[in-house]
This record gives sequence, C-alpha cells and structure tokens, in this order.
Amino acid sequence: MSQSPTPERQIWMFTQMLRIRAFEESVKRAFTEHPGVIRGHTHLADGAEASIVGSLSHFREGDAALATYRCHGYPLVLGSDPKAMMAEIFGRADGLCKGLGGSMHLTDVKRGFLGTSGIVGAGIPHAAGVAWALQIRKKGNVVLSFFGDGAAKQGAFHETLNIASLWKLPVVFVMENNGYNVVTTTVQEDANAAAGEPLAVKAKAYAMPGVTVDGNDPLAVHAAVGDAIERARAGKGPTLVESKVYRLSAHGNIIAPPGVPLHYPEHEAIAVFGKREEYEAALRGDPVPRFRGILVKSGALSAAMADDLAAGIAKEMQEAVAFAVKSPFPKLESALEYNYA
Amino acid sequence: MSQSPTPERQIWMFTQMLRIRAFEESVKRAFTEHPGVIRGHTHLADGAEASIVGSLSHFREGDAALATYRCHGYPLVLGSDPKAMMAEIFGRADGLCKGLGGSMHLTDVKRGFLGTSGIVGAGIPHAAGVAWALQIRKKGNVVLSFFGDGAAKQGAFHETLNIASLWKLPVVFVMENNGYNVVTTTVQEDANAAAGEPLAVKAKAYAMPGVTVDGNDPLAVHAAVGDAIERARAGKGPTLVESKVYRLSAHGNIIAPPGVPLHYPEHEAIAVFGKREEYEAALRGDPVPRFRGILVKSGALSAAMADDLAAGIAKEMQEAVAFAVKSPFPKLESALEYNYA
Amino acid sequence: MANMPYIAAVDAGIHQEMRRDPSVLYFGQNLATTENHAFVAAYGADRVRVTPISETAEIGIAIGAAMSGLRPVVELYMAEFMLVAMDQVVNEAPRFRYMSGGQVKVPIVLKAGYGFTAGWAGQHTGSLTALFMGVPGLKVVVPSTAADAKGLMATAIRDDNPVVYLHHYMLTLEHGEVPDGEHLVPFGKAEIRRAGGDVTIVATGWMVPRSLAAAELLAKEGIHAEVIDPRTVSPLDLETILKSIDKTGRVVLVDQAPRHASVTAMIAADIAEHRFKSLKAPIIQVTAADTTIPYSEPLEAHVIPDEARIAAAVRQVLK
Amino acid sequence: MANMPYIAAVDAGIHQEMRRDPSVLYFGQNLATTENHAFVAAYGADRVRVTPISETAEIGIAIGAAMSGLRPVVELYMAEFMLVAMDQVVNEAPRFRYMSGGQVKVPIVLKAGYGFTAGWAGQHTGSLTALFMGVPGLKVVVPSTAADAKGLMATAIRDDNPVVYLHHYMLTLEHGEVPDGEHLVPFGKAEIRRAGGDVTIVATGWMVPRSLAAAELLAKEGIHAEVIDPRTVSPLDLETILKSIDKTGRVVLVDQAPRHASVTAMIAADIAEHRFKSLKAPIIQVTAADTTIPYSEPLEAHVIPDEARIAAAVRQVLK
Ligand SMILES: Cc1ncc(C[n+]2csc(CCOP(=O)(O)OP(=O)(O)O)c2C)c(N)n1
Ligand SMILES: Cc1ncc(C[n+]2csc(CCOP(=O)(O)OP(=O)(O)O)c2C)c(N)n1
Ligand SMILES: [Mg+2]
Ligand SMILES: [Mg+2]
Repeated sequence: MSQSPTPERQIWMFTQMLRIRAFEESVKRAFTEHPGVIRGHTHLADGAEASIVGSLSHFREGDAALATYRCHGYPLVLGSDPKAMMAEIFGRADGLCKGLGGSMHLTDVKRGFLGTSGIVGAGIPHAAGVAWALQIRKKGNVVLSFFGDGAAKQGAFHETLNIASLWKLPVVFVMENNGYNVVTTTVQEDANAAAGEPLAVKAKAYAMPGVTVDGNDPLAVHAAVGDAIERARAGKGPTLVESKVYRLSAHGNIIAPPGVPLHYPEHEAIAVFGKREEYEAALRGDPVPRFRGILVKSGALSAAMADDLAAGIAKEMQEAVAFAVKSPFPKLESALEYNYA
Repeated sequence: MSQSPTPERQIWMFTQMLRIRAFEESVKRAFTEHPGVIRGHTHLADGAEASIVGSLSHFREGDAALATYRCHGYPLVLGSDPKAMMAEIFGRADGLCKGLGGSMHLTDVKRGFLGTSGIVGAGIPHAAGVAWALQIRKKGNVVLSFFGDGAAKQGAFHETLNIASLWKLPVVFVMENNGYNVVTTTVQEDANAAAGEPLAVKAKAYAMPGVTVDGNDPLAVHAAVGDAIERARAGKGPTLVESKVYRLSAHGNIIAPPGVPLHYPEHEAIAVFGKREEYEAALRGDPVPRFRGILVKSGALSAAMADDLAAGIAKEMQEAVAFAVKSPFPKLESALEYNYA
Repeated sequence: MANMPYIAAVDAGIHQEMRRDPSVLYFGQNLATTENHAFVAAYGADRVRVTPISETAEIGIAIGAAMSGLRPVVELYMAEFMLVAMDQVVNEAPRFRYMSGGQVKVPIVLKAGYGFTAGWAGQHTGSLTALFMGVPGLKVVVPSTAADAKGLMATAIRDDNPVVYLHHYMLTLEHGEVPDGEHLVPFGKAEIRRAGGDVTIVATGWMVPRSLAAAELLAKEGIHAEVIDPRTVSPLDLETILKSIDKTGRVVLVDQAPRHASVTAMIAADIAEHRFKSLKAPIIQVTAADTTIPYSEPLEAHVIPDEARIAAAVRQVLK
Repeated sequence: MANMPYIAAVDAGIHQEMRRDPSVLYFGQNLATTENHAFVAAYGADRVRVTPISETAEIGIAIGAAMSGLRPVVELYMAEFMLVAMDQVVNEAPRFRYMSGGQVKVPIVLKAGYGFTAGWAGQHTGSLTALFMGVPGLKVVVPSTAADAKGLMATAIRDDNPVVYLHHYMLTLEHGEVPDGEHLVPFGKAEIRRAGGDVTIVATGWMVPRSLAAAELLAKEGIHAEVIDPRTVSPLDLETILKSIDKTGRVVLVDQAPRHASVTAMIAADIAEHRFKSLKAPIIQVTAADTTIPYSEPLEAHVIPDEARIAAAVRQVLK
C-alpha cells in the first residue's frame, strides 16, 4: 500500500491542481482576449486536475508519461515552463516544440513528458514501448499512459494491454473516464458502461488488475495509482486504473475554418443533451475547491494561504500569456527542419 | 437450452465431419499427387470437424457464416459442391470463385457462406455488419463468425465485440482455439492463456456471455453454439464461444517462391517444439473416430454403415479432384472482370 | 437552386438518397446521440447509429452490411482516422467482389474530410487522396463546390462499389448554388472551371479556388489559363485533361499533398506518356513542401501551395 | 564474399547490427518461440521477442522503445499486415520528431516482404511501396540483390529515422555474392545494374531481374538499355536517373504495382518536370494491370509486367 502524502506534499498537490486550472482558464480566455492566436483544436484538462496530480505525484527521475491531445496538465505538473507551454499553444518560436506541434502535441522530454498522439488510442502502445526500454534498463522506472474512456474502444488499447500484461511491462494505464467521447456518452458507446459495469472490468481480458477510483479525490488517485506503480516497479506488471472525472469545459473549441472566430461552447451535457443538472452537479463536485476545503478543514492550509497561492498562480499564468503573445513566430525555414534526424 | 440432435441428425453430422476430413486429405494429397496445381498458401481444417459441424448444424435459410483463410470446412457443410471447391483451390474456371480467389477465399453466397478475409481478425466486423442487416430485417436470422485464437489479439476483434454487444447484434463469435497461431502457442501470446484462464474470459470486456466448449465433441459444440444462436435469434445479443480444438496438420503448406515444390510439413508441435507426445495425444483425441465410436456404441450407426459412408465419401472427393484437374484455366480476360460492379 | 454552404450540400446529398432508398444507412462517431439529430429523427435508429471510436469495426461493419444488400455511409470526420482501419479500406472493401468471382457487391461510402491546414498541426491536416487513388476496386471523389458535394455524394451512394468520399475542410463554409431536388454528378467527368487557351491548370479540392485565383491574377497579365477540376480521381477523366493540353501545350498541376504523395504525379505521368507530342514545356507540379504540417500559422502557410506559387509556375511553363 | 540467398542476407544485416549495438531489438510474430531460434539464442529474450498478432501495438511499441533510445526492428512478414497499423506507420512514427520540435528520434525499421505473386491471391500479393514513398519523415528501401539486402538493412538500422524495409518475396531464394563482415549500402544512391546508351529502364525489386532479362533480349536486337535500380525510393536518387536520360533521351519505368499506385508515376512526374528538354520520346510506364491479383496462375502472370512487355515498351520509345 502506497503511503498517503505528507501535509506539505498535499499542499504541493493542491498547488499543482490550482496551476492546471489557472493555466486552462488562461488558455480559454485567450480565445476571446487574444482572438486568433490559438488555432486548430484545443482540449482542456479542467476537471481532471485531481486525477492528473494524484497520478503524477509518484513521478521519479527516469519515469515517463505520455498522453493525448488533452495534454496541458501533465507537463505543467512535471515542471515544464508555462511560458513555453503557452508560447507553443500560440505557435511561437519560444514554444516548447518551437511552434511546430501546438496545443495537441506538447512535449518536454527533459521532464519525462515524451509526447502525445492526437489519434485516439495511438499513444497507448507508445507508452508500452517506453516501458519495454525501462524494463530492459532495470532501474525500477515506470511509465504512465494517460488516455480517455473513448480510447478504450480502439484496437490499439486492446492489443497493447494484452502485450503489456504478457511481458509484465512497468506501465500504468490511467484511463480518465470523463463520461464523454466528444458528444457521445460512455453508455452510448461502451458495452460495459451500457451494462452498468465499471470500465475497469476490461482489465479481465488481459489478466491484469483493474481498479476504479474517484478521480475528483487526489488522495484516492494517489493511493490507487501509487499501488499500481509499486506493482510495476516491482516487476509485477501493468494495471488499468479507471479514474472517474468530469470534463468541466466542452470537448474542445468549436471546429471551424479560418475566418470564423474560435471560442469555447457550453459543455455538451447542456448544449446537446440539455442536462443542466448533470453539469451543475459536476460543478458542485469540482475537485479544486473540494480539495481546498479538505486541506483548510484539516488545518494543513489556512484560507489566507490558499488565497495567496491562488493569487501567485494567477500572476504566473498572466505572465505566461504575456510572454507568449510577445514571443515571435518561428523562422519560416524551421518548417522544414525537423522532418528527419 | 437447445435440444440434442436426433440420431438421424447425428449421422448427418458425422457424415459432414467425414466429408471435411476426406476433402482436406484430398487437398493435402494433391500437393504430392498433382504437384504445382495448388499455389500460394493453403490452410486445412482437419481436427476442427466437430467444431465446424456442431456449429453449423443449426444453420437456417437466411442465416450467414463468415470465416478466415482456413475456410474449406464451412461451405462443404453448407452444401457447396466439392468439385467447385476443389476447382477453386486448383485455380480453375469451374471454381466456386472462378479461380480468382483460391483456397483462402472460398465463397458461396447462395449457401450463406459470404466469404473470408485472409487478414487475421478482419472478417470479424464483416460478420457483425451482416448481423446488422439481419437485425434490421427482423426475420430471426443469425450470423456465425468463425476465427482463431490468435485473431482475438487483433484490434478488430475488440472493436467489433463491443459494438455487437452494445447493439445486441444477432451474431455468434466462434473462436476455434487450436492452441497455436502458426508456430506460436497461445500461452506465448495471450495474457489470459498465460494466466491459465480460458480465452472466453475476454467476453467480460464486452458484457457478453463467454463459454468454453470441447471442440472435439460435436454434440457439446451443438449445445453451446445452439444456446448462443437461440439467444441471438431472440434479440438478446451476441455470445463468444471458445471451441477448443487441435489442428492436426501444420498451419499451412511451406511458404516458398515458385520453383520450390510445395508440401505439408510436420505439425509445429513436433517440427518446432519437439513435443511429439502432445501431437500424439491430439491424434488419440481425433474427433472423427471419437464420434464414430460414440455413434456405433449408441447403436445409431453400425460399423458397416460407417465404412460404407466413408467409402462413398472417399469416392465423392476423388471425383472432386478428378473434376478439378480436368477443369480448364479461366480466360485471361476474366482477370480484369470483377474489380468493379 | 438554393445557395448553401458546401458542408450542408454534403448532408443534402445523403438526405436525398436516404429519403428515396431505405437500404441507405448513415453511421459513425458522435452523430445521432439525441433524437433531435436530423438524420436519426428522419430515418430512425435502425438506419442511423452512433458508434464508439472504432474505425476498423465501423468500416468492417459497413462492408458486411453492404455484402448483405444495404448501402452504408460511414461518417469518419477526418481522412487520417481511416489510417487505423486502412486494411478495411484498401485490402477488404475493394477485394470481396473480385475474390468471390463477382458473387458479392460492396456499395459503401467512406465520408471523410481532409486538408484542414488551419492550425490542426501534424496529424490532422493531411491530403491523403493519393493513398486511395490507385487501389483497384475503390473509387475516390473530391468535390470542390457545394453543387458537386451534393451530386457526387448521391452518385457515391448509388454506386455499387466502395467509394472514398473526401470533402475538403477548408471549403466547409464556402457557399454555392445547389440544384434543388434530385441532383447527381457523374463519376469520371472533369469540370472545366475556367476556360483558357494558353495553359492548363489541373487542381482538386481547395486547390481549385486557389488555382482560379491564380488564373484571375494571370488574366491581368494577358495569360489565359484553363482550370480543370477532375472531381473524381478514380475514375479519372484523363480525356478532358489531355484535350485541354492538345490546345494549350502547357500544363501546371496543383496538389496540397507533398510531391511524392500527390495525385498530380499520377496525372503528370499519364500526360507524359500520352501527350508527349503536344507538350511545349515541362509538366510542372505545384505541391506542398515535403514536410509534416507545422502548427504555427506563418509556417503552415509557407508550406502549402498558394496563388502566387501557382501563378509563378504558369509563368515558368510559358517561358 | 559469400554466396547466399537474398533472405539469408536480410538476416545477416540484422545480425551484423545486433552484434555491434546492444540497443538493437528484433521482434514480431512467430519468431523466437523456442530458445533454438537463432536471434533469441544470440541476443537474449530482452532484445528478441515474439508478439501476438497485434501489428498496431507491435509498431506502436517500437515507436515508444525508439523514443527511449532503442533501435527496434519489427518483423511484419507481409507489407499488407502494416495496413491494420497504417496510422502508426504513416501518422505516428514519422511525426514525433517533427511535432516535438526535434526533441525525439524514432529509429525503427519496419521489415516486411511484398509482391508475392505466387498464388497468394487478392490480399497477400500487393506492391505497396508507393503508399509509404511520399510520407515526410519516412524512408523506404527496396533491395533487389542479396548484397543490398544486407547492406540496406544495416544502414536502415543505423538510420535515426523510421525506415520501411521492403524485401521482395519473389527474390527470397535468389542467391548472390554478399560482402563478409561489416557491409553498409548508403541510402539515396541508385545502382546502374546494366550500362547502355540507347534507353533508360528504371525498376525496383523483382522488376529489376525482369528488366535485365528484357535488356538481354534487346541487346540481341542491337538495342543497348541502361537498367537503373534506385534501391531506396525515399530518399530517391533522381540525379542518377536524370543523368542517364540526358544520355539516352528515352526512358521506360517498370513497376509491379497498378499504374496509379506505382512508384514509377512519381519518378515519371519528376522526369517530366526536370528533363523535358532531354526527352526524345514519351515516358512509358510498364505496370501491373489495374486489378486485384487473381489466384489462378495464368491470370496472375497475365496482369504482372514481364520481360516481353518491358522489351515491347522499349521498342516503342525507340520508334
Ligand atoms: C482514431 C481516431 N478517431 C477519431 C478521432 C476524433 N476524436 C478526437 S478526441 C475524440 C474523443 C475521445 O474521447 P476520450 O477517449 O473519452 O477522451 P476525452 O476527449 O474525453 O478526454 C475523438 C472521437 C481521433 N482523434 N482519432
Ligand atoms: C493482420 C495479420 N497479421 C498476420 C497475418 C499472418 N497470419 C496468417 S494466419 C496467422 C495465424 C492466425 O492464428 P489463429 O487466429 O489462431 O488462426 P489459426 O490459423 O490457428 O486457425 C497469421 C499470423 C495475417 N494474415 N494478418
Ligand atoms: Mg472521455
Ligand atoms: Mg489458432
């Protein structure tokens, strides 16, 4: 059993949750405050903060994480510079990926965030491949593979989990089940969900442990993923962790050709299904204020300290946006620079 | 519960098993008796007779079956002319598919055998698609989807079983688990098998019933697949049936470029793993003599009747080979005829 | 005639056929998740269904349904998403009729958008038409106007073969006049978008308006370009292209794909074999740079053919 | 020098690199299932593993391992089997370096055979080279001799980029002299298999020996053909081809694929743009018929280019 984090560590966790939320809110605001600077399709992690931080709080030197297009939270927790992240999202020369990748493909290899695929499910085998390398190196390192509930319906998920289990690869599959694949609810597309079963049941097809955890509780996620990581580091193989979260923003900004100003629509629960109550219940369960309440109640954090934290983080993110807006566009030649090593 | 077949029906089942065995032995002999007439890669069903016949003995007008490159048994049971089948395997104008498809792609739409894919797993969604059409037509028809244990590791298997369960499609997934994917044993490539679990466990990932049956016992297969078919006809959705069989020939003939005479090597258990005992045990469990023994013991069939049956079938298959050898090659122009409808 | 956006015309084509033929199905991800969805409301849940994110199964299921006499249209959103199911697209759907000696037909339509060079970066911006163009048994259509979007969709649905229907994301909201009522556009008939006698420009999809803009530019210089839009690349109406070249003797081919992944290379090779004698100048291709598409706006614009580059190529073949 | 079959030379190339570099992995289906397997015996189970039938995971795992500093060689057997994992091949492996702004490398080798027109019928006989050729970030090699099979494999393994290594099944047992010890063949350097001044023939894989046989035939008629084997189609050594055309003024391109799925169309288009002035005759392609490959032997032979058709095309460009 992995130990519960110290009060200091819990404050660190809360801080990271605040930073993710503040970063994503800055990105969202940029659509209106800086029209046109963000292009294509941007996906936010607000609502998944507890799950992301609880999972990454076990991260060690030499560990690795890979994720999807919904990738802003992870590198932020792992230490990437929000300035460089925002500059990447704005397509600027100072971007984490020199402006070539954009919002969907944040990558920071130095910090163990090896990259993302924008193709659903495609990044899952990449994580297993990294795990194979770590298994060969025998340093007790692990890989965290983050993906969504919908991705579990891609062949890549199935093929990879079978091999990972067979080879006892040091990888933890963290499925962020936010109940939606864009505008499709999980019960509409998943046979287990339709039968009222947790998605973690899928682990049985791979003779692998499968656990479901409240992804709004960073300590519960810390414990569940912690156990899975211990297991992986010990050479006992992978685990499937279903972390139940709620996406607080729409799937992504509206999809439109150039000329149409991009923005964030209302969440699909309201805009498509007219289930305002579902969405408001989710807001009431918002992991950020919830954890703040727990920490303040436990005395680990005073309300004043919490407010200071938030204020400092708000400033950090404002600076990130200011930096990104000022950062120049990359040189045109750089468009042809990185196709081949 | 599906009823056990009448004695007459059991004799019909035994007859079909004998026909499959005799057909496959004729194909195998053709490699030496008619060198060069069979090209490419041919896969035999010997050892799976009980499973094939037990599964197809419920077939009704309007039902459909789809399979893989290992496809000789099914159309034979469904009434295809062995002459046309053999002619196809010899690449002749009188072939079931006019010589265009060959051994891996036998198709007889009139008899409900809609075709095969030579790509592992690829035919599984095709069967589900046929099932959707039958579901829309509401005539209580079902589809049988035949594939191997190895195919369960393809993404197509995973994606299709989830949708089939979600949509309650009238399809039965019959996995012929013969313990091998070419020269790889199931425990070497399947996480459930490696954990000592039946492959039918995979059904849990799709909230679908999964059963394992002795594929060497035609009556057991008849019962298991019968229940699944009843369920499907009743609109209750698909079932995964794991039918445990043993492939009595090698995976296929040797793979070699033109010039090298093709032939059938020894079974991989002996040729690769040196496990002669495993193979001999399989021979002792051969479903054909085993069912003959049961029928003779029960008095349903006399030894003499059984021998007459076998003799008649031997003649039927000799005639098929004689017909196929004499059948002309297709006209060259026909090579371009069927690319587009 | 009604004036509507390109994307509405695509839907109009599907509606036209679903209304007249109950065997037409429409399914895919993220559609029909509520009863208010236009298609499920009109045609019911038997014919219109949402799927999980399972392209291999989606396309494979379409193949099976088609072999059973139905006419599925699969909504795939982006051409790249077909890559996870490429075997079904190029090695299953187009093979079954042939391998069965003509016993089955596989009338499916695989509908996908492409070429979304609007900040979608490396994995969602491809122009993959050439991957499908040469596959025997497949047909490939690339509408560039609202009218063709409707008419080619309707023809695709009625066609008895697998059809890859590629609509261009950059044209999504381009409005155009679309014939009311039944409208069908034949496969294998190129459209001359602009007549001219000095040079032939061949382009598809979004490159058609860019080529027309270049032609406009050139007209001011007294250069009269003929702009041809093949509309379907399989079957390809080579005849119309060759006839134009017999007249102009000069040709520029425009493609949004990298050079060795382009449809224009296929056309250039055909021209070089069949019209060598008519040619007065090299066959020049204007294609994307050989690169993954960058996210950053100026870089993205830098690697994609624009009217200036097209016009420059025309001036070059006229030298 | 050792005389060995083409397929043994492929293995020799893998052995050469696995011996010198512990970061090289070799894995895939149906290999190393007993300890007697040559590779697992030599390099151990950490580096040599059998996989389930899961190409998407196999190639995806290779990508991840490569991003972590290893050099995986994936055994895929037949090019068609890559189609179920096409996204990993064309939209993952070649994208990561670019999208990360150069932070990662993806040195993988995807080894697959192709073109097995020996009765393998519709789904196992494809010549799919053109599907990979134009993908930015990928390299594509097509050895036609035993020596190149070894040397190109070694170079592919040392290359820091994803390489699709396509060996030709019809050449499996063709013997050839292979240099002992370390042998590397550079990418992007075509080989002139036969020198001649009258006409240039360009061919890859199995079409190389067939083109040489045609050249032999033509020599008896006093026609001297130069036969060029690009050996790698990405990068493509256009220079050597163009130089030859400057000399001969005539070119025939031979490809086992259907015309609009051919590598030769890409080359023809490049020639038509860059050497229009040197050409004295149309650029003729000799390709497979536009059809799924039939099973029956005479029909199969009928649709694939042979020396007679190649020779006829040469005579035509010399008219
Ligand atoms: C193979 C593939 N199919 C479809 C898409 C389009 N798409 C992008 S995100 C997405 C939803 C994914 O849902 P989920 O896995 O639950 O992740 P979430 O977005 O909810 O975090 C879809 C369908 C894609 N990118 N790749
Ligand atoms: C996608 C794909 N990968 C690999 C192959 C090569 N292959 C043909 S049959 C076969 C073994 C299949 O094993 P299984 O599913 O158990 O069926 P069996 O042959 O045992 O009946 C393999 C790997 C293929 N045809 N398709
Ligand atoms: Mg989700
Ligand atoms: Mg098997």
